[in-house]
Amino acid sequence: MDKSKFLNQNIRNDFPILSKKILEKNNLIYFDTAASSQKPNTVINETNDFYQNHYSNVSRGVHTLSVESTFRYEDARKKVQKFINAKSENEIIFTKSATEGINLIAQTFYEKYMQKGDEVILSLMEHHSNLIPWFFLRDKYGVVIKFAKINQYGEIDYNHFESLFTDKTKIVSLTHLSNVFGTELDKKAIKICNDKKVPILLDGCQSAAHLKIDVQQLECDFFVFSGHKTYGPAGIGVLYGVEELLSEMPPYQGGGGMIGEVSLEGASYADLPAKYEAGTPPLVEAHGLGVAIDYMNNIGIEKIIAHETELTKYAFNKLNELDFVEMHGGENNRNSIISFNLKNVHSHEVSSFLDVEGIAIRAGHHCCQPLMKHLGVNSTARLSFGIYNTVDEVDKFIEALHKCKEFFNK
Amino acid sequence: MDKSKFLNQNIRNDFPILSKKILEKNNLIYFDTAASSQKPNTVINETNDFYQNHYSNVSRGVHTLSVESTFRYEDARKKVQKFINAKSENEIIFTKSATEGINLIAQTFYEKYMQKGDEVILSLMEHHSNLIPWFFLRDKYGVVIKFAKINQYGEIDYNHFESLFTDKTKIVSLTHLSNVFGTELDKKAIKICNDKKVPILLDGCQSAAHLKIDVQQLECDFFVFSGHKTYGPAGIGVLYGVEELLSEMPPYQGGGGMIGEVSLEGASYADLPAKYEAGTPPLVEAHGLGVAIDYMNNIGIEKIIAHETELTKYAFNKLNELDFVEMHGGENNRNSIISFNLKNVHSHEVSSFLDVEGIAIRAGHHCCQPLMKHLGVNSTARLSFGIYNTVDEVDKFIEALHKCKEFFNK
Amino acid sequence: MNDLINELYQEIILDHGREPRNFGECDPHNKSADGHNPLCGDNLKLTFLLNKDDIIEDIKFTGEGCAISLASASLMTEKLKGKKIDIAEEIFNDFTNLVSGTSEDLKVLSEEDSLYALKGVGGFPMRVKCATMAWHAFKSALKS
Amino acid sequence: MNDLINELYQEIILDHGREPRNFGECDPHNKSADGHNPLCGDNLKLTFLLNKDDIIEDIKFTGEGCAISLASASLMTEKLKGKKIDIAEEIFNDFTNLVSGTSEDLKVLSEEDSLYALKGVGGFPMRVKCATMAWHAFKSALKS
Ligand SMILES: Cc1ncc(COP(=O)(O)O)c(C=O)c1O
Ligand SMILES: Cc1ncc(COP(=O)(O)O)c(C=O)c1O
Repeated sequence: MDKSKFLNQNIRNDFPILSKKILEKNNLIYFDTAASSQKPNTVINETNDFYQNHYSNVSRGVHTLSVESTFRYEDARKKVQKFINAKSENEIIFTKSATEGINLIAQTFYEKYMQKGDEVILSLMEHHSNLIPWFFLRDKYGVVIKFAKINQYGEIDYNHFESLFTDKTKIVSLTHLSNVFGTELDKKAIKICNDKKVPILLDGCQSAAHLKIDVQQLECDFFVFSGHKTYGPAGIGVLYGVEELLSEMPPYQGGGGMIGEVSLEGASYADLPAKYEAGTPPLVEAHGLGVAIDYMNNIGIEKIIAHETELTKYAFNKLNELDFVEMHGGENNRNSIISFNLKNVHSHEVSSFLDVEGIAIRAGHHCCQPLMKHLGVNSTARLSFGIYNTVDEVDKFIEALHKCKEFFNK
Repeated sequence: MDKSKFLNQNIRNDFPILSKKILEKNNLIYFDTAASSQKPNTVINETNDFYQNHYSNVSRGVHTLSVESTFRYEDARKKVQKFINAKSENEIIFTKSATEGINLIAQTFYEKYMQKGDEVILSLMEHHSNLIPWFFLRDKYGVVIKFAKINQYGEIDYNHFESLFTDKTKIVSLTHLSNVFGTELDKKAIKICNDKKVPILLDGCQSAAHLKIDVQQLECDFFVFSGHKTYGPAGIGVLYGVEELLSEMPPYQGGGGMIGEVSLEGASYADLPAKYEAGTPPLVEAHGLGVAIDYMNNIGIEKIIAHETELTKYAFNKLNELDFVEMHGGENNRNSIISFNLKNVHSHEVSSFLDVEGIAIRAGHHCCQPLMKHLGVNSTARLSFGIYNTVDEVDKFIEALHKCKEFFNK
Repeated sequence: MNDLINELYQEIILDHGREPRNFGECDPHNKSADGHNPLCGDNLKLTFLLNKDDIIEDIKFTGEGCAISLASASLMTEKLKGKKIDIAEEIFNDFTNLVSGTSEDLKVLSEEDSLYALKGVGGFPMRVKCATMAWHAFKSALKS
Repeated sequence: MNDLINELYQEIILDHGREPRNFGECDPHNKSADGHNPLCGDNLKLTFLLNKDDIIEDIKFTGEGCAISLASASLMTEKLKGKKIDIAEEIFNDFTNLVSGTSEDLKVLSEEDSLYALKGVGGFPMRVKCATMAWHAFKSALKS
């Protein structure tokens, strides 16, 4: 364990919820950041301040509050653009969630570029949010879906993946960081797509706050993530798409704000990014996400990665030593997420038991039912870390896990 | 003017933004509630409290924070259900906005019940958000759209409306309260639809906070509104639909939370309301909307209506007296909204001039371009009221309007 | 050990969770339904034989799930076997009230019933669906 | 009266807003484009005649809009008429900088220019689009 890699624990003071007592007794140990992260004070306070001092609708009025709201909203877009190093603000679309982002791309990409019999490549370890939108295309339009296999380390089998491509392959959509294994997608998957000139969407839900994201360097065509998993507010997501594609694809939802001229006979659409933002957007939430990005930048993405990688390694090794624990996935190339099962104890029992000790972990299928089937389990227990987690918390967790095992094997 | 109808002005203390100085000088007079309402302290504070003490993702984990978040989210659903008197919680779908709600219905209703050549009836005074989603059906699937005419009072011409029905009419979608005229839809429009057994969607964006909503009494099939216009947070909307229809219609977006069982071959979907809520929902925003509903209920919807109706009447008469002002729509049956033009002065000039005096009104086409064309204007100025507005503010506005007219006619 | 945990995992629950009774499929049966908890992937298949007097002659289940869902299914089959439908429905109502924490006016269940051991689920609201999965399957099988 | 308002609505703006110059359509013309502000519905049509020496021989517009958009279009046509394309583009750059409040290093526009009267738009950020609508139409007509 390299202690120099850990973040200063003062960071914990930035997160008010961390001083909560669970069941009026135990300090909260929050190991469920992959489901949703906690929010720093700055995000909470800026949300407050927006409503107290600057709020109105965006883009529509010419009065002062409208200016203040619009500038906050558009400023957030600039922050997101820089955060993922997109070429242009036009490539940043605010959605309500990553799920909406994937639905948007699946539908509009199909409308512009695909037809019956065309193929999509996914993997066996995709989240339901990166499965069902494509299933819809299969059910409605006869699109074919192929699934890349994965190996025992929780990585895509890149040979198998490459073998799936045909002339009909029109788009690939893969998780950038598995929400079950914590494994990072290898750049070679993207390289294969680029070589074959097939656009690739990265589901960045789990990577956006835990890896350095540079969409130009990654050379991905689309990238989605959710604000609520990146220390930002609920109700806001981001869809990045290269401008060439987004400007050719049709709009997704229709309504105020996304139009040019409207008559009874038809409508022209606004330019990017407004074209994809029908209706009043989650403007305060977008601002909050911008503040969360500032917060992460202030700490330093590299430092965040170092902290979480070291902590993950530490926890993995501790767990791996326990003979009553079954680990999923390999040790390497893993960031912030660990899935495991207690032998003979259902993950629900583990989570309820730990909950009473103040420890929040997640138990279930993690919205990855096909992967669960592949692993031969019906659920797993999952630890996931954020910048606020510590070695001490991991130690307490391991201790509690021993108690848990005793209890259920008594 | 019946002073007994006005709300106690202490209400203004509930809205922190009302003590803001515009351009460091003038008190804010906020007459743009129809674009978005301001937020009471309770909504702001509860948003705070949620993030500080109870936050995590909903429905997915079994730990304490997950319980606290899920119960807040589902409790908000119950509050909305009561607020609009829906029969069941299953009929309340949380969306990101009213715009999303209309898109959802247009798409899924089409998929289940319509085909090429089938007809939709709208009116000439619909908001773009209640036009473009139907235009999409026209463009993509060959659906026919018919538009009910309106009369000089800003009301639908009900005879013309009724004459539009044919055997192919499958759905009607109308604004419940016009965002330009403030006129309320007459119940007879709904009765016509019910008699002809054609489902009707009410766009309740402007009515939800300004009329008493009882969807069972209204006998509408769908009703949508936005939280941000009803004293709630940004980023949350509500879609109500009768259970028979919602349970037959297909899902809209796919992803986590809306599924039953998923395999690589296909998926079954969750029961209502989850079926229509793919991905992590705007959970904190939903809670905030619930708090806003509590807030309105505490004041009393009837009292709110009395206050706003009286204030609207007062302002209408004051404006109507001015020979340099052109009014749109009639005097009666109007709630909380007034559109007008200054003769020979563009509404932008009016709004910028008033802005400097601290008065926020809206200028533009109000997302109703076809209606503007019909009125023969390219934009209007619009006053819209909330519970916090006062006669005194209206007087100040009238005074400023005189100055404005002088300035531009000098 | 914490009280909440001890209340949730009473000995009888752990026992039935480890070794569920009436595990299998009724042969013959005339009623069946699948139960499924979309939040975690747990699932079961319930089968039973309803005779012409509306009595549940035999009832069994298979499936996978957590201790709470297995124990609840197991205890349910024990309780419902030999019962008439109308009584079974009353038991259903009592049970769902019991585990959702509204256990004041139970009609047919008493503290002596083994099912009463599941009362502790009330302290873990997200687990209520585990405890009621088999019961909802029973209810929907009745309609089948 | 407030300073901001007086700065925004200088006499020349009100004048050109009421009586726009070069209002109409160039006949003949070889370049044209529509301008449109989706936020408010204002729109215009710009036409001009570019001769073989890349000089704007004639330039006119029609349309409806607020005083700022009309005055800006009117002043633009006055300024651009007779200018060579490359200079016109420099004026475009200067003007957009001027109204968006980044008016430090203007290359060709000076305080003496009538266009300078539109500087006050910087105090009303939501009106910048009114002031630049005609200019963006000019830019896109060049590409046409
Ligand atoms: C009548 C009407 N319909 C629909 C909308 C769209 O609402 P939102 O932008 O919140 O989706 C609005 C508000 O702008 C409206 O006034
Ligand atoms: C890998 C992955 N993809 C997609 C999602 C869906 O994100 P959201 O629910 O915020 O739309 C999640 C989170 O649950 C995830 O972990």
